[in-house]
Amino acid sequence: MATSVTRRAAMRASLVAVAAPAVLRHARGEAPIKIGMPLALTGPAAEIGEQMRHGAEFWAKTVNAKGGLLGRPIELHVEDTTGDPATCVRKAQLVVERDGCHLLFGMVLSSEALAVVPKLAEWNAIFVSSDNGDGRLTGSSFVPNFFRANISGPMETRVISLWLRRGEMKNFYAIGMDYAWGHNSIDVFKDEVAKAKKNFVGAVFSPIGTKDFSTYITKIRQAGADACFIVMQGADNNAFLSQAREYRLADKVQLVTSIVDLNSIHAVGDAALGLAGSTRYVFTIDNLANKAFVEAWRKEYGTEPDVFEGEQWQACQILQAGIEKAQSTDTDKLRAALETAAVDSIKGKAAIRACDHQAVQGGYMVKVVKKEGFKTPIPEIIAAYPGDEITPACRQMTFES
Amino acid sequence: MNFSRGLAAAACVLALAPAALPPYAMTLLTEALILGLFAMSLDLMVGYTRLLSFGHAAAYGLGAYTCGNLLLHTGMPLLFAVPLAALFSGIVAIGVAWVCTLASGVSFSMLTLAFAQLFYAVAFKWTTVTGASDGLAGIPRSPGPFGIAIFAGKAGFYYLVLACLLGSLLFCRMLVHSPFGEVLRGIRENEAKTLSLGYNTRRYKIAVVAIAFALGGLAGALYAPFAGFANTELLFWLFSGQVLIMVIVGGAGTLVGPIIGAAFFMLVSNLLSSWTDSWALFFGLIFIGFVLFAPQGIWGLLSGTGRAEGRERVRWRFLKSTS
Amino acid sequence: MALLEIDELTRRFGGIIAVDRVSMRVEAGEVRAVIGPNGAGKSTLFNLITGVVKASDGSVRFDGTMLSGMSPYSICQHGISRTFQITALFPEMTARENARLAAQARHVRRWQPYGGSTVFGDAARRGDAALERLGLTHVAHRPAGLLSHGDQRLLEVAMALAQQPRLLLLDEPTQGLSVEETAQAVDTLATLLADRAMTVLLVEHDMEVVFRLAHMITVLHRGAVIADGEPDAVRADAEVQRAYLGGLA
Amino acid sequence: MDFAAFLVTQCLNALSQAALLFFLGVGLTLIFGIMRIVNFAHGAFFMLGAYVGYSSVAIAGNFWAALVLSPLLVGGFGIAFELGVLRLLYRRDHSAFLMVTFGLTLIMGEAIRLIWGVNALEVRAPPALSGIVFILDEPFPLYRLFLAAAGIVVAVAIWQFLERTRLGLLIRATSQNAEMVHALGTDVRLVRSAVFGIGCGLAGIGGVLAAPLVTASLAMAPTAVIDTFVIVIIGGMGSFLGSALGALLVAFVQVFGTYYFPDLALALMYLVMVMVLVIRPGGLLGKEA
Repeated sequence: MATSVTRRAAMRASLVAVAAPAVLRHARGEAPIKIGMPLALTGPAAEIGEQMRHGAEFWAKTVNAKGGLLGRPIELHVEDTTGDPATCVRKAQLVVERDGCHLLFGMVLSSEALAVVPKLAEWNAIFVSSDNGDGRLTGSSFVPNFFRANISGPMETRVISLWLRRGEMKNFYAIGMDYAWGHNSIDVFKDEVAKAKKNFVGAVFSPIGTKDFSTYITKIRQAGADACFIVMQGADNNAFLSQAREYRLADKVQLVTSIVDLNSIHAVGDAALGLAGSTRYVFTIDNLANKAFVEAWRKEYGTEPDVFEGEQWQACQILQAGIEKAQSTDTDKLRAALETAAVDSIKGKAAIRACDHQAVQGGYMVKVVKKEGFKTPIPEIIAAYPGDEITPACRQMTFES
Repeated sequence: MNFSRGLAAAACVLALAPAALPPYAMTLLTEALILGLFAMSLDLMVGYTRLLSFGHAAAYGLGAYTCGNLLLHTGMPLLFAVPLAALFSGIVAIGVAWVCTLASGVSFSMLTLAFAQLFYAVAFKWTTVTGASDGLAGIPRSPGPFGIAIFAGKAGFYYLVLACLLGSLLFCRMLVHSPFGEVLRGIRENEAKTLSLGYNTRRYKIAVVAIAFALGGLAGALYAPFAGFANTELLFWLFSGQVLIMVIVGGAGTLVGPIIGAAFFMLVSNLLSSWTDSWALFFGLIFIGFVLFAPQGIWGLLSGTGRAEGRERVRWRFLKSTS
Repeated sequence: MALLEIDELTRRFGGIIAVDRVSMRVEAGEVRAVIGPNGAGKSTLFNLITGVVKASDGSVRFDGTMLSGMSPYSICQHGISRTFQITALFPEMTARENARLAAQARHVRRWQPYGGSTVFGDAARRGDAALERLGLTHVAHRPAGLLSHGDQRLLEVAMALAQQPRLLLLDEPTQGLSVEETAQAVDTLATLLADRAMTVLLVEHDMEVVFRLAHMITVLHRGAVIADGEPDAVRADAEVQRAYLGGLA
Repeated sequence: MDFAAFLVTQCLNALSQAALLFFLGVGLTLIFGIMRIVNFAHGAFFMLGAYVGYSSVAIAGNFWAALVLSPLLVGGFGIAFELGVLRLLYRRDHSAFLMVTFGLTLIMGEAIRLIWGVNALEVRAPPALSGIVFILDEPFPLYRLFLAAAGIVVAVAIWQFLERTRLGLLIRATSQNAEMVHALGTDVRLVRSAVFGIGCGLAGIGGVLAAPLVTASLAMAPTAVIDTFVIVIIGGMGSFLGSALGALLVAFVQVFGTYYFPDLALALMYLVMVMVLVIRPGGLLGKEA
């Protein structure tokens, strides 16, 4: 589509601006704050990688234009991981050892993050995640140098279950991609359904890269559920939604997805209409900080910021808060500061808690609708939940009640 | 033969590398050597026996998962876990090869692919052993025996990898120049004739697949503690395709060539992808360029021999004259 | 007892009977030619004896051992070596290496995965001797794929000889050779077979070659034996003449 | 839904998937039959088909235009590649083809990323085909029926083309004995170019047809190429009927296997391949490999 071209051109421009020595020199010649960002920029996960890069670059540009952070310019070291954990570990090690980055963003896939996290201590590096949903990163796989600024998989599932509790629907089915995120989320969902005293009638997992979902759709139809919980992303998600519309699945079953993003809506068009789901960030969130952010983003890129662009921006805000509080980027000092970092950001209040380094933040439930002034459908917020309701107890992946 | 002199020189240079190179370069070099070992193991099949395997990632993955599990759950020292994993990979290969060698040519390639993909599927589902899609993380470089911990460090581990590579190279050279290797050469050039001369070619093929898997498993077993993790991607067919390309780019049937090919593949893709997002474009052009302008591979370019090309020419003329 | 005993050997491909209840005896020291018009089943017969093609029925005994069901390599290990109608060599290896690899197959340590100077040494001696007997010493260092067609045919015979077989199967050794090349090759073969030390089964189209080399002749027609005997007797056989003339007409 | 409805709809699903696989497989097998090369870039041509289809729809505003334009452009690109690169390599080892087509895959993937971006793109089925029909009271997408029908029509068309036309005859003859065809005064090189173009064009059609189901995305190529290899191998390399049979077998096993054994979904196709190759090393209808 036409917007992707302008967006691309704009992104190139921002890259130049970030990297331009002129900008760096403005910042009083102080040593730059180097942030390594291993991202999937090619391969199937590239959509998310691109978004994360945009979010971080936009932040770096904004900060550098104001004279930097602690008077030091932000320098991003972006590397392509192709979405492969082995390459990701190599690239992460590269930015740490070669470029001297002790701050990390990025790692698009959970498998990449899980491979990198055990090495953080050795590298003396802090990793602030903006999209890793795997509950174990703040649970069984927790390490002190990992911080999660984004909503986790269990949290987005919790948002959905809280919303469903209010409704009339009784029977639930679930379909997820056959990997950690899918299994995690569906486990949590099952647990939530049981607590709400409703029926979980079954689940099915599709291998990553599935192209034909007709069999899975048949299974969903046969299950006789009122609603189907979907845990899918990227190409699989697009294929599933397109084919669900082919079969008019939504006529029979309310589709509820764990993550609604603009990219998939653009990719599947009207097939997304009526889809309900949790979202980690949506540009229609109504607060001042977000309005200003969306405004500035539109000016820069000519589009609305998408989920991972917003999430990355918030992650940057949290890191910024931590650095400002610590007045340093020294790993130990920064870790201590980040443990109590709190921001009033585009999603409202978000605060890291010390016990598992998860950012407690509000969750949003949206429904995809047609709206005046937008060419494609957009997500409209239909419910919001405060952070303490949707965040599990420390290092837990399921909820008490 | 100046091979031994060249090898000694290369070994000396590589042995001195930790003193001269910065840490990140050492990281890259270590991984390049591991991949080099992996590519060399495949060369035994591709270059010496004309067994085009499309599933060699299976060997790497088997080695990596086995070694990872041994290190994570048994507390076995690194020095025991690595060879044990290689051995296991080689033993599994006997079964795989027994089935795959029922076919030949393209069907053989596709059977190897099928097995690798089946292993991939198993790795995805057998959560307790493989950690499913997450893989195994935090794999330690356990010390011992007798508290030997030297291999846990960066330089120490590098020397372990280097020793494994050089040892395997010498082993492979011995193998391909032995009577056994001569039979492999016969299979490469004319399997039906080799069979009719009284060689049980299938048994030779199974043997060479097992050896290649053991050495490929050794590479995988080194990778697990090197990277600290093992993941299903190590078993994916794309990786099998890549290592095949490494062998061909380096120069199949030369042993040293594939090592260089692997290093080239990894270092250049790293360099390019740090430099531009469009690295794949240039990478692809490099491959096509190689085929068109350096058909004998990197090793052929370096050693100045047109051996591979000469061989192709001889074979072509022969086929022309007899068909 | 004959060295090679073939009884009622049959091979069907779908509905076609390629070899039809063939029985034959080859005595030690004998050179026996198998002749017949195109499609008579000569090559299939060779492939049946050497295990390349499995028999539908019947048996092959070599020196008392049942060969039926054995794979080509073990049949060869029992002492039967062959050449192919379409030259089968290792084109990238030198002639010498070709012969050496053939001889190596008879060495007890042919599979040895290390060293090899003893194995190679023994094999090379036998290979070189075979090359010399066929007059190929002068091209021994050249890649087999680059030899002249005539030399390639002879090299295949040399490879078979290097295995010191008890039975040698030659599948049209002069196939595709020019008149001069054929004459030369036949001279070489005649010298080779003169001392009657070797048992040979020979498929050949060229009747002159057959009558020059063979002591005994078996005639196949449409898969079945129609005549069997000494050259002069076969030449005079009415049915043979009909088969050949019929084949031509 | 009752069992009869289930059976019928699942069979139709399998047929529609078989059609998509067939478009990929038949191209690969024709190319292999004539050129003895394994085209590793076949998945990339499939993906290119989808993207060109997207742009054709965007410019011409019509899915049918895409269905015509896409194979032409993709096939044309294939011919250009054959003329520019592959033609230089016919005397070379198989590994040369493997390398150049692998390189081409990388190049095409990146070129598509540069031209169309990383985000998946919507290609809509034409309005006439977006509806549903009721089969034994079960809703079934019209578009899938169309896919199944298109598969059958194209299969018959290719079969007739191979049997009846002069070019078809040449193609069959060339795959039997290229030397002979050459000796009889036909430029075999032209046949090769044509077949490579046709094969790539068919992959292009497959790409356009698949796009409404899976959107045009960069994830299309890698899985497509491997699926295609598998069906062609199962059917027998170089066999036209084999590719049709392979596509049907794989599609049916996938659809029903996934239903009854969802945990095996990832492995099903490969299990079938191992079984077929162990019993018939040359594939179902292939010559002995």
